[in-house]
Amino acid sequence: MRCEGTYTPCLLPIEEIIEETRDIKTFRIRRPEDFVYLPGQFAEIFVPGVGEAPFSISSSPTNPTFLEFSIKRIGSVTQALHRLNPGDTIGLRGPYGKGFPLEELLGKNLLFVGGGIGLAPLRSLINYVLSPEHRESFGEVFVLYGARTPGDLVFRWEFPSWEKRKDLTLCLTVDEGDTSWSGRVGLVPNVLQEVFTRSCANWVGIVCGPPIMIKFTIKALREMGFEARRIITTLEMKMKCGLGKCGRCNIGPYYVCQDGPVFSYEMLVTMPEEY
Amino acid sequence: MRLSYEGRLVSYEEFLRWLQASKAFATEIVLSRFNIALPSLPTPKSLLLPQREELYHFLWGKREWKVIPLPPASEKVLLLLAPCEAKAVVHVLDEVFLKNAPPDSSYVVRRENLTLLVVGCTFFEATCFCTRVGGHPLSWEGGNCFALPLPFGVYLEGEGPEGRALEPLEKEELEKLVERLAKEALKPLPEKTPEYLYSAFEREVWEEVAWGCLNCGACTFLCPTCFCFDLALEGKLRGAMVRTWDSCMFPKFTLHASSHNPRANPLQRVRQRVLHKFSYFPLRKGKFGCVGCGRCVLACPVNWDIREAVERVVSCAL
Amino acid sequence: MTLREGARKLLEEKSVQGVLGYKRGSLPFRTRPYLFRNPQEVEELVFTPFCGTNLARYLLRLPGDFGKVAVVAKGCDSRALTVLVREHQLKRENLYILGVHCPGMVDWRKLAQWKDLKESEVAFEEGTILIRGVPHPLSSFLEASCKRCRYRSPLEYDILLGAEASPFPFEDHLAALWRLPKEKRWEFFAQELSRCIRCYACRNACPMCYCKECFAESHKPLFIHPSPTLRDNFVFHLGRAMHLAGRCVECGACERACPLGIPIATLFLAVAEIVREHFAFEAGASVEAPAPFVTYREDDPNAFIL
Amino acid sequence: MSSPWEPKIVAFLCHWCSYAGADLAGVSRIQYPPNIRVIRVPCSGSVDPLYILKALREGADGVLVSGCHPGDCHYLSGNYFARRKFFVLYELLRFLGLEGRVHFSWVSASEGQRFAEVVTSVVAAVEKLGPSPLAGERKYHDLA
Repeated sequence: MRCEGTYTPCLLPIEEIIEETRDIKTFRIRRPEDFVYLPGQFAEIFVPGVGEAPFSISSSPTNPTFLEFSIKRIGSVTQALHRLNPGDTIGLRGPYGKGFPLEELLGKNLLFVGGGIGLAPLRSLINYVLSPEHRESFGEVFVLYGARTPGDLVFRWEFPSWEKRKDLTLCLTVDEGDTSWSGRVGLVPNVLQEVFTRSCANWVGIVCGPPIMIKFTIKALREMGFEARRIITTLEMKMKCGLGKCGRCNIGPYYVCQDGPVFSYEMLVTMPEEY
Repeated sequence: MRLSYEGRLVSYEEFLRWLQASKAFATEIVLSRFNIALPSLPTPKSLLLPQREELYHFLWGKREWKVIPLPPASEKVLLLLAPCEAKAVVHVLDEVFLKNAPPDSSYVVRRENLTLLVVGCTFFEATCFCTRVGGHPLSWEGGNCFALPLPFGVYLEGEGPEGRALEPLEKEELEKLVERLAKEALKPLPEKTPEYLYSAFEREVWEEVAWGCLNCGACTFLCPTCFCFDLALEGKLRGAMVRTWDSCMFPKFTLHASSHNPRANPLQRVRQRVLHKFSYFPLRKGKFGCVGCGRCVLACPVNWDIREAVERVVSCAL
Repeated sequence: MTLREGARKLLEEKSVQGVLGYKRGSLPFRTRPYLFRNPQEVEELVFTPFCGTNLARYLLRLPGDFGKVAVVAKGCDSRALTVLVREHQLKRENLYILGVHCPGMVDWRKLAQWKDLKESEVAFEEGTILIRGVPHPLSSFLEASCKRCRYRSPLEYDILLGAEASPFPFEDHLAALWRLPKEKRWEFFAQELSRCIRCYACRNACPMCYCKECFAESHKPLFIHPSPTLRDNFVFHLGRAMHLAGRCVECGACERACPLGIPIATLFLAVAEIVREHFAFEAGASVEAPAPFVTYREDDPNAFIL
Repeated sequence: MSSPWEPKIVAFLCHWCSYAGADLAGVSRIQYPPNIRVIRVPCSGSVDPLYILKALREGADGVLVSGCHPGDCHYLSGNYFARRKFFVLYELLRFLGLEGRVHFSWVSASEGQRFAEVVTSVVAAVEKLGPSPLAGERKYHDLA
């Protein structure tokens, strides 16, 4: 996307806000024509008068009309974002980062394991894979998604359209159920070993969620026989510039903003554990 | 780029006249060697990456937000700097802000307007270690011109005022200087230093190495290669996005909004600073992120010495 | 007994886990704090007029279960220890204070004008410093805070070692500043404060700045912007001065730490002076007297209030 | 576009006295300069010197802190503690050569007239000094 100055955002109005959970909202904005991106990439969102923060894009690039960002209320920028209404202005610059290694995923079966808001970057890839123009390039799709409680599951409005499909298995779980919940209860890594009983040949595991979940899910995947290079995850680091310049997302010889945020487990094990 | 010996000699008076005619700045290292009145900079970084730079303004007016990009104001400048500092510009700052796509728009403008006059060093200070990290007191790699203050005048290569060729005796003098510097030079760090350090990431020696450090930012702010910055907003209804130096020594540097901090303890931050310069950056770009100017050694309130730290860890990893 | 003997004895008897002292640095005239853990290392323990770092700062970083530690303390260091014990940051029973008489701390930067000066070429005698055999008055090389030091020997110690140092004249640069017209004073401070690059060396060297999160770096609430403009530097240094009111032990560690040589201790010394003069309180001078801001008197100064 | 300079003064007023005093000045229709921006605080003792410094940093030309008369504090002794802090800050600012920008006063809930007089004198004092050398925010005002 072209703007004058490397760090200058383009101002855009928020088109629609979807309340996902009590602390997560999805913000939909019109996609600028020159905003070309891949699933897994992120963008910097600027809230005038408050600040700027990086967010992964949760919509698929196959959607030409809008961009979506699913954002959890945590810090000052996200708090300000949650106070905004449709029609309010935010700034956007990006896309940044490398995104998922689509070339390597071609022809593979994809196992998505998401936890909490970690489904956001995965959703971009899932919808990309499910789109008619790309569906044939990929094999089976298995999605395991968990959250703390049923009320913390995001994109529930979209699940019916996924469940309808024959080429996708969706499995939901929560750490702690409630009266409205008739589905599975259990931690994602444990449930994974229960529900994913196929041979892992030709499968790629794509994991995103809170650090502790990622850690144990990767452990589970390794036990199930996934090769290190067939496990893909995304890292979260404090970022400011998004361009590999400001230095704070540096881990070993990598800048998470520029070389990541998507990393294979094979790469991850060579990096110092400072994330 | 090493000396060609094919340069020319100008008198000090003529050299100073030329400097005054050009809009010349000098870094403090260079100024301590010349007795001339030029506006001084702590490091070349302060010119290329000012500590405070407003990137764009924003304001709320007429019921809408506006963002006003600020074209960087920059004039043509002649900068006198030491070989190590020139290396900091060419090897590190240019690498990060020019070659690492996309280039930083305001850095590009400032860099284009900059002429680098490298002033060779005729001696080593107690803090100097440029030759340890692949530098040389007479190298002018990346510079536009080179000047060497000699007893009988200023030896020049590259752009600059006209002069006369060196007499054989003067040439001999110059060769003697080169020989003396070669003798006094420290030997380079082992070629595999980045790999050694990387493999020593989890060694206990870091505890000993990091012990005395106060975790202030004096070293990083005075370092000519430390480029990390913060983007911090100023103002509410009208204000600016301000770029300002930041330091990996500060606990807030990597603090997530979720309050998770990957480098929460002082040891991790000291290790990050050493490894980023001597391991991570070299592994990525093939050259050290430290140029051996010794500023951090001099500036440290408690005399924490990065030279000793690197040597200590490398010796452990061997 | 010399300092080394004292330290060695403590370590040999294992009555302390370590001795916090100074050892020679990597550059001439520089020393660095060091935690001596075994008696053999003690050969490297030094105490010279270049040991300006306040070691109390380093005690705060020791792990909670470290046990008893001996610490080399000058007058100001001992005051810092007293304040920290009072503020429950240190336990007195975990400290063994090796008191030393302070010869006055010399600013190594002032020796830089002698090119390639070696430590062996500098000697100290009664009120003078001999540089390559030439005597100079010691006072012109001392740190500003040392020149107005009231307690050169420790007030609190377990053992006092070494010879009493010779006195040097009391020189009050604060009074000289007060005598300037206010416009000149502001001109001076505005210029000095503008030079600050906010590396926080002064804060991190200060034994009293042990807050887990400094207001200067706090995002919520945000007090100051990270860029070093005059107004942000002003809030940082004055905010710190206010936090140090009644706590500053006038050691001058902040000023020594400043890589730009800003005479920043002036502010904190001025506050200490105000507190001394009007509230009759000196930080770390007494264990009993209540800190000035946790008490009040009905006849406190009131004339400044409209 | 720029209008002539008018001093901007941030006033921290104690809820129990000076704030009510300001109210009384208002309902009594006592005239005083409109240059103050009032921040209500529970007690003058709750005013951290950092608030005052922050106000100066954000572009205030002057600051007024007003609380209850000695002996009248709603919390018994808040204003006595405040007085010590303010005195040190007052003296420190005086040392820096910035006297006349930060003012303290005791104004009770019944002293509407006195509140107006205090504000008038503070505004006059700050006006005499001119714009604060710390009020850098002002430059963004030209943006519009």
